[in-house]
Amino acid sequence: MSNIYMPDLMEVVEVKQHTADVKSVKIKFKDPEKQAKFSFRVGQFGMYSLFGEGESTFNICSSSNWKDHIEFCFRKTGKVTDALWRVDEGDTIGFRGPYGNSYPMEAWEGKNLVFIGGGIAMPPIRCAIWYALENRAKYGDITIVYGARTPRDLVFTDELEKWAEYDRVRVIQCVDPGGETPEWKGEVGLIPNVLAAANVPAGNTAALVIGPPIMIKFTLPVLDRMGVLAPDIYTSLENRMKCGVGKCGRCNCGPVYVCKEGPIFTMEQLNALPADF
Amino acid sequence: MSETITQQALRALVDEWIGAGTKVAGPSYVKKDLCQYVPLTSSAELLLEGFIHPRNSVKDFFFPRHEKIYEYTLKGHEVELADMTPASTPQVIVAARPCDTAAVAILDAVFNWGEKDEFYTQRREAATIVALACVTHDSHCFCTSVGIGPDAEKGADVMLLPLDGGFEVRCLTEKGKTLFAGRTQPSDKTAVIPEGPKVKVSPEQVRAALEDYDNPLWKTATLRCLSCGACSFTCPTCHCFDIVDEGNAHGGCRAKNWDSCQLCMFTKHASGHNPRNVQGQRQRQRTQHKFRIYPDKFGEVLCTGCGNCARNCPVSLGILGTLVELCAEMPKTVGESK
Amino acid sequence: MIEEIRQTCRTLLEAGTVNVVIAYGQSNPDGPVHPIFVTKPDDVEKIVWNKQCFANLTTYLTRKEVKSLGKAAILVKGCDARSLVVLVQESQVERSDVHVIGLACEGVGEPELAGKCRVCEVHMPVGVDVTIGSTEAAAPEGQNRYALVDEFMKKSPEERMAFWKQEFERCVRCYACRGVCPLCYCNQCIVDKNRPVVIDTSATLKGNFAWNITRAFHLAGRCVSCGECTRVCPAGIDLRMLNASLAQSAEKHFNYRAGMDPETPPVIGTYNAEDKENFIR
Amino acid sequence: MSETEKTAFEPKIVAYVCNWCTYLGADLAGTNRLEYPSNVRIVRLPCTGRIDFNLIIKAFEMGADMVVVSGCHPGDCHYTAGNYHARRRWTLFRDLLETMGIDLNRIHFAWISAAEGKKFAEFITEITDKARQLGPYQAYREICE
Amino acid sequence: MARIGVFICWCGENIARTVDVKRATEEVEQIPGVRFAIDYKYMCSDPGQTMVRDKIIAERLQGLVIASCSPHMHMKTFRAAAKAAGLNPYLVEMANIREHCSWVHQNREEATAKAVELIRLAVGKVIQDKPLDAIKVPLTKRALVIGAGVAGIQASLDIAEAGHEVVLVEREPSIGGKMAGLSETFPTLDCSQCILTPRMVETGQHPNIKLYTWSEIESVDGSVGNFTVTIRKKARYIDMSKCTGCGECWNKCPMSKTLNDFDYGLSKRKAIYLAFPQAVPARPVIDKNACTKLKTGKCGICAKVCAAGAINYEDQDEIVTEQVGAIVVATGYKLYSIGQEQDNEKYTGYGEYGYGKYPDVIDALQFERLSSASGPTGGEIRRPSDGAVPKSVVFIACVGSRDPAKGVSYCSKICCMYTAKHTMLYKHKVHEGTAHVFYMDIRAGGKNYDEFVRRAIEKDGAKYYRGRVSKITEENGKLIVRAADTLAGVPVTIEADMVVLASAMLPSTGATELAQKLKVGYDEYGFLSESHPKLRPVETNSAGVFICGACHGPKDIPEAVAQASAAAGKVQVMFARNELTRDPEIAKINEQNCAACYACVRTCPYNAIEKAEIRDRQGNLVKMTARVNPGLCMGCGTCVAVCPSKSADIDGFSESQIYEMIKNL
Repeated sequence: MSNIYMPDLMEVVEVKQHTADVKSVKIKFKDPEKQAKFSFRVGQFGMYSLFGEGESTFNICSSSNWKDHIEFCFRKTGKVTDALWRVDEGDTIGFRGPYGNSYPMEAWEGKNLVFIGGGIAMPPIRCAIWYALENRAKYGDITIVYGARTPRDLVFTDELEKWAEYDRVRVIQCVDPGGETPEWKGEVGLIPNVLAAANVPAGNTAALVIGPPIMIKFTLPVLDRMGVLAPDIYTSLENRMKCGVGKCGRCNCGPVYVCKEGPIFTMEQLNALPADF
Repeated sequence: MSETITQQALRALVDEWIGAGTKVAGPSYVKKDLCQYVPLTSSAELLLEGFIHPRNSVKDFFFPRHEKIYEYTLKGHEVELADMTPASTPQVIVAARPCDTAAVAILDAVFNWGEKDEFYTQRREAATIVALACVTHDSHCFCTSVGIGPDAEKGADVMLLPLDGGFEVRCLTEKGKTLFAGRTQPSDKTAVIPEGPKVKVSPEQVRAALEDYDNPLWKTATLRCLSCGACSFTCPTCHCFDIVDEGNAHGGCRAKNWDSCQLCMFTKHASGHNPRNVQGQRQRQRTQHKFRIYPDKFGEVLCTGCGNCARNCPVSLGILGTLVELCAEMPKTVGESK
Repeated sequence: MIEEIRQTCRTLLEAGTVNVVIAYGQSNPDGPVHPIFVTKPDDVEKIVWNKQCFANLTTYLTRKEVKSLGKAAILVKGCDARSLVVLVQESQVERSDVHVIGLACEGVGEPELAGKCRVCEVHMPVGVDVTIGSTEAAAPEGQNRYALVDEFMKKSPEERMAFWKQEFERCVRCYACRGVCPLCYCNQCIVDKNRPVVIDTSATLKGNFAWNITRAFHLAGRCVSCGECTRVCPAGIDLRMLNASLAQSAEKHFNYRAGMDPETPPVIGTYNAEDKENFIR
Repeated sequence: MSETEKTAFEPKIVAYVCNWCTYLGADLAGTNRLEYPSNVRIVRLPCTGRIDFNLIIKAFEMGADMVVVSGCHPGDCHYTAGNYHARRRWTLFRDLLETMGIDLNRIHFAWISAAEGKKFAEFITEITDKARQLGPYQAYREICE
Repeated sequence: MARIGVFICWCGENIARTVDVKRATEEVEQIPGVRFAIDYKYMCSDPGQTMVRDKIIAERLQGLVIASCSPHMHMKTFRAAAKAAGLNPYLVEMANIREHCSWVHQNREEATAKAVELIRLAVGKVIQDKPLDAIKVPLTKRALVIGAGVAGIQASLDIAEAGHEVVLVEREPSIGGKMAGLSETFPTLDCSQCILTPRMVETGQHPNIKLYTWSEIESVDGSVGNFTVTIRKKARYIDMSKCTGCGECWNKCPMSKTLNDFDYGLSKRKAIYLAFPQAVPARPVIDKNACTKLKTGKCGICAKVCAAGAINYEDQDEIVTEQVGAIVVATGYKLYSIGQEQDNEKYTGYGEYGYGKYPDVIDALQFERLSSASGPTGGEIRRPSDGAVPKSVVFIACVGSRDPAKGVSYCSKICCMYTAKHTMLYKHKVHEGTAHVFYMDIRAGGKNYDEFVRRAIEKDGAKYYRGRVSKITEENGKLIVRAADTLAGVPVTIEADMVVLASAMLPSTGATELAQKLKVGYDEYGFLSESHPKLRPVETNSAGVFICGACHGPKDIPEAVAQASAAAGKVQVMFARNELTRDPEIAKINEQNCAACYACVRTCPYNAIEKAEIRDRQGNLVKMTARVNPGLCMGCGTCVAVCPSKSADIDGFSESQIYEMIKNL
C-alpha cells in the first residue's frame, strides 16, 4: 500500500553555484539499496521536497548512466527555492519521481542532434547531451547552441568546454547583444540569428529547443529553413506542478496533463495545445 | 416484484449501523435552512425527504478538504518521515442523491490512472453508498442533461425509491446486498419516479461548442464571477487539490487541501507569470475540464448536473447558464435540439 | 419604480455618459436575482428591482474585468452606498468615475426582511448622483443596532468559543466571503502569501480560526454590514456577528461608523492622543 | 522551582516588546539583577506599532499559553506615534477576541519604559504566576490538533 | 538548512555563572541550519572577534548568531567583525542570554534551557535575514544647538570653529544661561562673568553662528542628516537691526514693578529691559505682560525716547524653519522650587523651611545674585528683608536632593562645592560674620575640590555640622534654625540672620516636551537619557541628536563644558563625510502587490511614504502604489502592521524573520 506522495530521503552531496541566482545540487538516496535500484530516463523530472517549505518540480539534469547520484538545477525565485538556496552538503531533502515522459533517445539514434538552450534552460538539455556523448557512436553530428543575456548568466560553463572536445560536436555559446563583456570570446547575438549563421547541415536532424517562449517562437522558422520540421523539434514545458502524478489538475493545459503526458512535447503536439501555459 | 422497507425500519437499520461502529453520513439540517451531508450520530438526524440537494457533496467523505499525507520531524540535519495510513474504517453514505453517487464513480478514473491514490481508493472500498431517488428538483438541477437522472444507479450500491411512505430497495452490488440482507419485505408495487428536470443541453453539443478555444463568449458570459471557490468546493466532481507543508521548526505535516481553478493563485508561477490571469480564462478552464478534457481522457463527463455550483455561487452563476449560452450559438446539427 | 430605473439607465447608455450599467437581473424567470452588466440600451429591460436584490454591486468597481468595460453606472441601496464611501476613502474608486444611482429601499429578503434591513438607517441612500423612488421606512427609534451582538455576548467565553469552533468546523475556505466583499480588493490576499505563511491555507480548525479572525479584523472600522458575506457563505457561518462586534467596538471606543461620512478619517491608520483604554498596565 | 521533580506545568509566554523602551527596560532589569521566572521569551520589534494582531494569533498557534505585548508609554515613542496606533488596534482587537471567546486573561498589554526595569521584572513575575494558575491554554491547543 | 555559526560568550562569568555554556554549545549544534557552535570567555574582546572572523572564512558561514549580551551593547561590534570577514553585516543576530537570561534567572537548569531557546529563536531569525547595504543619504552640514548656557555656547563655538554653520536657539532674551548669573566659580573662585562673557561675545560675533534669542523650538521633522526645525521667534517689539543698545528706553520706562527673574525675584526691572549688563545680544526686550502700551495702548515713552526708532509695538511672533543635519540639546537645569506648592505633583516642596514665607530664607542662586557685582546689592551680602548685613548665616545642604520623600532621590553633585564657596564669599565680605553649614556628607570629588572645602572650614572658619535641619521659625527678627549635630549627638539651635538653601538641580521646565519633539528618551525626573551611560554618554537613541550639560543630569561647569566639546566632536565626526550612511533596516513596499489603499501613508509618522504611479513604457498608467522614501523612513514598521495584504515589509524585522522566530518557540 504505497503512498504515492511520500518522498525518499536524500542526502545533499554537493552544491555548486553557477550564477547570482542559479545553483545545481547533487543528491543521493540515504538508503544505498534504493540508490542502486533507482533508474530514470533523461528528460524526466522529479519533485524535490524541502520539509517545512514544500515541493518543487525540477528536471533531473544528470545523465541516466550515472548511478551514484542525481542532480538538479534551480533558480532562486519562490518559497521552496529560497530555502533550497540555503541547503548545504549533508542536509536532508526529499525526492520523488521520476515523473513525466523522456527524450526519445532511441528514436534519435542515427540522427544529427541540435540542442538549443536559452538562459536557465541548459539543465534539461545537459542530461540529453551527456547521454548522447556517452553513446557517441549512436548519434550523428551534435550541435549545441547555448545563449544567455550576459556571460555571468551562463550555467555549466565548465562542461560546455568539455563537450567541445568530443569529436563531431560543435558548441556555440552566445550572449545577447549588449550583454557581452571585454573577455567574452563566444558569439554575440540572439540565439535564432546565431543558429541561422551557424548553417548547421540539414537533413536527418532532430532538435531539442528549451527556453523562454519568445526564443522558441523565433527559433522555429530557422529550424524550418534547416529542414527540421515540427514533429522532429522537441521542447520541455515549464508548467506549474503540484502532485506530479496527474491528480491535482494544476498542470492541466488543454487536453493534456503536462506532468503525465509531458513535459517533453514535439512542436507538432505543442501547436495543437491552446496557449494556456 | 420489488423489495421495500418502511421508513422506521430504515431508521432502525441506520441506528444499528451506527451502533456497530460504522461511520454513517447522510443529509441533515445542520442549521436552520442549511442541509448538508454530515456524519450522523443517530438516525433521527437523517433527512429522507423534503430536501432537494444538500449544500455540500458526498466527495467530502472520499476526498476530504484537508488530509495529512505524511508527517516529518526535523532533527539537526536529519529528517524522519511518518507515513499516514489512509482511513479505511467502513462507512455508509445514506440517502445520497443520484447526482452525488454518480460523481463518486466518475472520480474513480482520475484517482486511479497511472499511480493509484490510496487515500481515495481505500476510503472508496470501505464505503457503501445508499442512494435516494429524487422526487422533486429546482431550477438549478440539470442531471438529465448530462446523462444522469433522478433515479440513476451509477455509483450506487443500493437505490432507495420513495414508495408510499416507505422505500423500494434495489440492491445493485454485493456490498448493497450484504448491507440490506434480510431487512426488506417483498412487495408487488414498484416505485414510479416522476420525470427529472427538462433536458437543457447535451454533452455532445457542449463538447462541440468547446472546440473553439478562443470563443469571445468567455469575455462576457461570466463577468459577474467573483473568483471564489464556492462552486468547486461544493461540486461533487471537482477534485483539484493543493499540497502544502504546515508545521513549526521542529516538524509538521504535508497535507492535501482542496484547491479551485477559479482562485487566481491556482496557476500563478513563482516568477509572477500567470497563464490564467483573467477570470474568463479560469471559467473557460473549468468548463473545458468538465466537458472536454475529462470526457476525452476518461470517457466520462466530469459533471452530474446537481446544480450545487449555482446554488452556492454568490452571484448564482454556476455552470448551467454558461453551457446554455455556449450551445445557444451552436447550429442545431449536433445532438437532439434543446 | 422599475420603469423609472430602466428609463434612467437607457438615457445614460444612449447618451454615452456611461459604457456599462451594473444592475440586478434574472437569467431565468423562476431563478434567483443576480448582478448583470448592461452595455446596450435595449438590454435595460433585463433590469429588475425586487426584494431579492441582495447583492452589493460596488464590489465590481474594483475588478479589472469590469473596469475594462469603461465608465460605469451602478445601482446602489443604502448599505451599498456606504461601502462606496469607504472605497472612495481608500482611493480604490474615483468618485467622479462612477455614476451612482441610489434606490430607495424598504429592505430586501422575502418573506421576512434580512437582519441588516430590520436595523437599517439608510433606507434612502446618501452621497448618490440620482435617487429613484422614496420611502418612509426608517429604523425604529432608539433601537440597538448591535442587539444581536449584545445577546451573543451574554454567553460565557467557553460557550462562545464552543459556538465558533462548531461554526468554523464547517468552513471549507472557499473565500466566497472575500469574493463578495467590496472592501476585500487586495491584489494578493494575505492568506495567499507563502513567504511567510501567516494563515494556514488548510481548512483545519486552526487555519479557519486564523482566517476568520484576520478577515474580520481587516474590516474593523470599515465594514458597513451589507450582510453579503453571511448570505453567500456555503457553510452558513454567522460572519456578520464578528463584523458587527467590531463595528460596535469602533463606535463605542472611537465614536466611528464606517462609510457614514467621507470626511472623518478611517479608524485604523489614524490615532488620537486622548484615546481612552483601561486594559494597558 | 524547588528541587521536586518538575511535574508542575510551566507556561510558555511570548513577549513582543519594542526595541527602544521595554527591551531596554528588560536590559535594565538584567543590569540590576532583578530575578523573574524564566518562562518568558522576548521577541524584539522596532516599535509596538509594528506588532500586528496576526503575531498574537500565531503565538497561540505555536503553543504559547500567554502573550504579552509591551512598549513605550504614550508620548515617549521613539517614532512619535507607534504606540498610539497600537493602542487603538489593541482596543478593537480585544473586543474581537472577546467575541470569539478567546481568554483575554492570556493576553496582556503594558507600557514599560527603558527606566522601568523594576516594573518589567514585577510585571513578568505577576503574569507568570497568573499563567501558572490558568494552566495550559487547552482551548487553543484543541483548535490546533 | 544553512551554514549558520553560533558563538556563545561566557562574558567572563556573567553568563557562565548561571548558564552551563558547554552544554548549551552541544545542544545548539542540533538546531537545523547550525553548521557549528563554539563558546569563548570574552567573545567581544579582540581575540574573540578574531576567532569569529577566522571561523566565518574557514567555515564559509552564511549567518552568525552571537549569544552574549544585549544587541544595544555589541551589535555594532559583531556586525563590524562580520563585515571585516566579508560577510554582509546584516546577516548577524544576537541572542541576549545575559541581561535577559543569566542575570535574571538563578536556577542553572532553567537558565541553560532558556539560553538554548533564545539561541534557537535567533537562529530562526538569521536564516531569514537578507544581506543589506547601508543607505546613503545626503547630509546637511549645519547643526542646531538648543539652549545657550555655557554648554550650548561651548558646543556652538567648537562646531563653528570646525567650519560648520550653527543655529543657536535660546529661550531667554540673552545667551549665558545660569552661569551668567553666578558670582565666582569653584574651585578657583574665577569671576563667572569674566570667563563666560568673552565666550558670549565670541558666540555673538562668530560668522558661522546664527543666533536666535527669545525663541523656542516649535517642532522637529525629518531624520538624522536632514532635520527640518521650526523655530518660533517670540515678539521682541525691538527692531534688532536699528537698536544700538543705548539704554535710553529702559532708563525712561515708568513701569518698574515686575520682578526680575534674572535676579530670581530679588530685584525689580522695567517693562522694557536688558537681562543683565553683559547680555549678548545687548538689545532689550519688552515684556508684554508688564508694558502698559501693549496692554492698554497708553504710554509709549520708550518709542518717543528711542533715537534709532527701533521700538515696534506691532511686532508679532515669527515662525522660521532651518534645515540642519544634527542637533545638540543643552537646555541646562533649574533649581528645585523649595516653596510649598509645586508645579509637578511628583515633588512635595519644603513648607518646614519657610521659603516664600520668611524673606530671608533664600536659595543658592539668589545668594549668587547677592554676591554678584551685577546683582541687586552690587555684590554686598545684605538680607532681602531689611537690607542689613547678616552677622550669622546658615547654609543648608541637600535641600530636596537625596530625599525620595520629597521626590528627588539623587545627589545634585555640586551643592557641597558651591555651599563651601558661599561660606568663603560671605566670610570675605563680612569678616565678622559666621557661616554655619548643615550637611549630610561632603561630596567634593573633583580636582582641588576637597582642598577647597578644607580651606572654607579651616581658613575661613565655616562651622560645619553633620545633621539635618528640622524646622526654621522666625522669632523677633531672627530665624531660629533647629537641627541636630549627629557627630556630637546633640541638638543645635542657631539664631541666624539669613538662611541659604542649597536646593536640588532639576531639568529646566519644558525639557520633557522638547524631548518628545526630538523623540529622545528621558528618565522619571525629566533628565534626557543618554544612549549608553559609559560608552555613549553624549549620544541619544535618536540618531543625530546629542545632549550635553545639566539637561543630561546634575553636573558642574567643567564637566558641562567637557560634555559640550564631546557633543560637538560627535557632530564633527558626522559632518566629516559628505553623505550619511543610514541603517538599512527600513521599510519597503512590494509595488506590484500594493492595492494603493494608502493606510500606510496615513500611518507613517515621518511622512516617508508617498503615493506613486507605475506607468508602462508607453507612459500609460498601469497602477497606483505606495512608495517608501529611504531617506526619511526610520524603520518603525507601523506601516507593515496596518498593511492588510502585507505588501509593506521592513528589513531587519521582516515578516518572514519574525514568523520564523515564532515557529522556533
